[in-house]
Amino acid sequence: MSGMSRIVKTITNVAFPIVLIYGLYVIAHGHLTPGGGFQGGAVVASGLAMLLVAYGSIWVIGKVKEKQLSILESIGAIGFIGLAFLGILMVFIYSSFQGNFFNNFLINQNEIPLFNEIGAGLANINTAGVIPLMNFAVGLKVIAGLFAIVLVMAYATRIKEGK
Amino acid sequence: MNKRNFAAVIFFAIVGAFLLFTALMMHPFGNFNEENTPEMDEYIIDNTQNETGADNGVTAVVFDYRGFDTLGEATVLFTAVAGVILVFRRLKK
Amino acid sequence: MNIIDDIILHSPALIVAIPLLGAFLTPLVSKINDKLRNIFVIFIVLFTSAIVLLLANDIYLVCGKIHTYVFGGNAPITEGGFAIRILFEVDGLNIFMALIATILAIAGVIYSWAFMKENTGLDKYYTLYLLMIAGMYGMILTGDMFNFFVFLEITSIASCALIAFWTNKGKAIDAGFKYIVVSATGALFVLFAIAILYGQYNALNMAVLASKIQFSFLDKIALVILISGLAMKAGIVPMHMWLPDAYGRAPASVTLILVGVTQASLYGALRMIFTLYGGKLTTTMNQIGDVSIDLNLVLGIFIVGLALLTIFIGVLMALKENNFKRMIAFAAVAEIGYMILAIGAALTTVFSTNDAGTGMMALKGGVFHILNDALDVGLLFLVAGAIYYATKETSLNQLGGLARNMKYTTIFFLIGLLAVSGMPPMNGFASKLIIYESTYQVNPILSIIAILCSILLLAVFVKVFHSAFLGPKLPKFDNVKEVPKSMLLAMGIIATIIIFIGLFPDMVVNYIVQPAVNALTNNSNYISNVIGGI
Amino acid sequence: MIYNIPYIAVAALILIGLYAVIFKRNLIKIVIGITLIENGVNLFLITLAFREGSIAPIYREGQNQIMSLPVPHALTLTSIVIGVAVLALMLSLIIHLYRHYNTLDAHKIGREQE
Repeated sequence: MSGMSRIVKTITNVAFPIVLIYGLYVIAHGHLTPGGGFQGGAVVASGLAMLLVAYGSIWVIGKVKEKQLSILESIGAIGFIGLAFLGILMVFIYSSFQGNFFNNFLINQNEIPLFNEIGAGLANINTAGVIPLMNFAVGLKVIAGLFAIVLVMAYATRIKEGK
Repeated sequence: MNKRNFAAVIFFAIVGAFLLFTALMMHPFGNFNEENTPEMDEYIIDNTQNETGADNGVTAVVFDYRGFDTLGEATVLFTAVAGVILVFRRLKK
Repeated sequence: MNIIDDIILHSPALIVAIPLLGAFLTPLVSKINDKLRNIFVIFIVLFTSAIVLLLANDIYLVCGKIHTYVFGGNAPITEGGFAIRILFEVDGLNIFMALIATILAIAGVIYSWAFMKENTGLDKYYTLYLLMIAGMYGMILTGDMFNFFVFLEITSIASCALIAFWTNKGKAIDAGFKYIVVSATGALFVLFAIAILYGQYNALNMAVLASKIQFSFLDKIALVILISGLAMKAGIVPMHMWLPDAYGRAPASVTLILVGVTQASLYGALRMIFTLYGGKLTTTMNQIGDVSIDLNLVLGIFIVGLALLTIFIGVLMALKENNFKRMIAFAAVAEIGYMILAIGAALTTVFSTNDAGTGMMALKGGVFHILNDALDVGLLFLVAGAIYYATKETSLNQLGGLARNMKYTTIFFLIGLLAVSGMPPMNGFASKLIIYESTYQVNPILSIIAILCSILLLAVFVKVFHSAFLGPKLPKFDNVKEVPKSMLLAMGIIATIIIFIGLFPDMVVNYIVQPAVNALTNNSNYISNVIGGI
Repeated sequence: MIYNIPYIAVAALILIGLYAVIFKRNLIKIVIGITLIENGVNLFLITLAFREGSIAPIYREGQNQIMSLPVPHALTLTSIVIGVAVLALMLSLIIHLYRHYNTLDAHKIGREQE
């Protein structure tokens, strides 16, 4: 699939940053407003898919390879499972953080002042413990994953058209 | 051919009957009486802010109470990406 | 010493999480070096196996112990008795299945080293392989209904992509597509049943649900939908169409894990019937008109009927099949039939007061046969893969005289042949004998049919053995060599375990199978472990 | 009866999907059927979450209304992502099948040799 007309490209150029910012907003405020890592990631990935449609898969695959996306996705997944593992491993650092896999170790403590407050409906972003961090990890993963799927499928069908 | 279609129609009819029975016998939409109060969910709604610190109840369930499901879900997406890349790989080195 | 205690404490989570972590790390590791990646994957699997063995040791040490693990919290239930967090409850049956999965995973990953060497896309192959193993462990260990569904989907997606691994063959992709359609539909049925149960009782944990279940009409619908969804994934007869294709077209190392996944689906069905509904199946009589019917009897007779059909169709299709791996796949269908025959026979009697011993014995045979079937069929698939590797030939008509060049493979095939058809020195005999004995007490005709089909299976495999391995050496197979050492090692591991179980069946039954059967029949223990508040 | 209409919609969606999976021969239509079943099940889950007069389970300042149940929302979210993964894999396999056999008819593909 090659690129589309100049009108589509221009509108994509205008719309893409807005979609990107909206998606990142949804990811960052996942613990306060409707949304979260998956939803925001899907929004950003749909923006990237719009880019793919407007500019064509050949242009996009010149900029980014699916192997790089796959590694980015791995990093997101490792971040997510690593935060889950930290629930166990934190006991080796501070003995007060005794917990299980997926323990929300940042909430209800004062030793690490990061996302440790309790939400009170005031849209305070410094709340919810590991949930915002997990949102970011999952967001990265979903962006990379969905874009990789769309990119690979678009590129594969391109070969068929070229024959 | 015909026999197979017949079996399929019977299967379809049985599943359809099951689904209709389910639809008619579930508790009324949106009405919870004393018998089936959603106690577990009410506990979550009451304690979300204290236990997880999140204002968003759904995110609290997704990432804290049922975090392991979300790990599985993220893994499903990872699996699908790996599968799609595997299916469209180059076969010759 | 302290760290070992910690590992045992967290072991149910680690058994699932470490293969997952390994799968996420595999794309990064394979950037460095191919050999390092293979070593890394084998290390991950061995490490997981070590944790499984530690946990098994911990559970078998105390009779009837259940290891509960709560994700994210410390208490399994909150005030008021709701299990809002995900629980893993590991009892005798769970750990029994986990041991099977461990054997298959070790053998499969060692076998892959040489078997898959000449293919491209191996980093994704190993990623998906680890994901499949992790999904299998997750299905086996979980104590939460929705979590079971999630792991069911992980295994089915990963195995679908691996079945279609050889994408230059259209039939392999067709098999993968068939598999994903059937398993996605089955998984959605399971999810629908879970939603019915959730809507009724507002709980997702198996133990809490089992304590709350009323056995109303909706619950019966949920049970039927749940069982039919899992039967689709387990390859029981009306839904067995995907199984020969998927088993036959997948690479042999993948088929080995697929056997484990099928067993895990069967485990799910067992868990749903006996633990979730077990308490109510015993006491509820169903009133239809004037006649009152024992519900477990109806369910048992229905399952026995399906089982006989499964055995029959499996053996008959194996008789006329020409492709080596498809033939073994049909034999695997027949073996699944033996398991559910024992389970159905057990259901008819195990809850009655006067004849519970027969039911217990049938259940023992069925559970023991899960282990034996996984090993026997797995070994045969590995042998078929080895023959494909050496000769690039799958049709039985083209093979012949391989025994001269492939001595070890021939021995392994002989072991698998004797084991799968239930011949005395091997493990298949031990479990099939228990099944014959117990079904004879339920109804003699059942055991006669079972024995006859077993003999037919022996005939099929002897024919194959004669045509493929014996006979004069064919000129086109002159330069066929024995397969590489890693494949021999993998087959050797499984063959050793088969012979060990065959020689000491009593020991295996007493130490491993009996706790599993106790866990199945005694669901109040499972429930009180959570509800009782530890 | 009036309160059961959402469930009847669920049953209808699942049945339409099942009809497509069982009786249709076109692979794309089979995939559409599976997606319909999945949407039906998701609708069922989200229907279970609703309580009359409730708001979304998100805390706002100064609001003290009754909230709908959060767990089914989370389950539906998981189920949707799983559905996307299955859909992606099925469509990739269909692309490959079309390349091999130049047809999307399941029966024709079943009759082909290799």
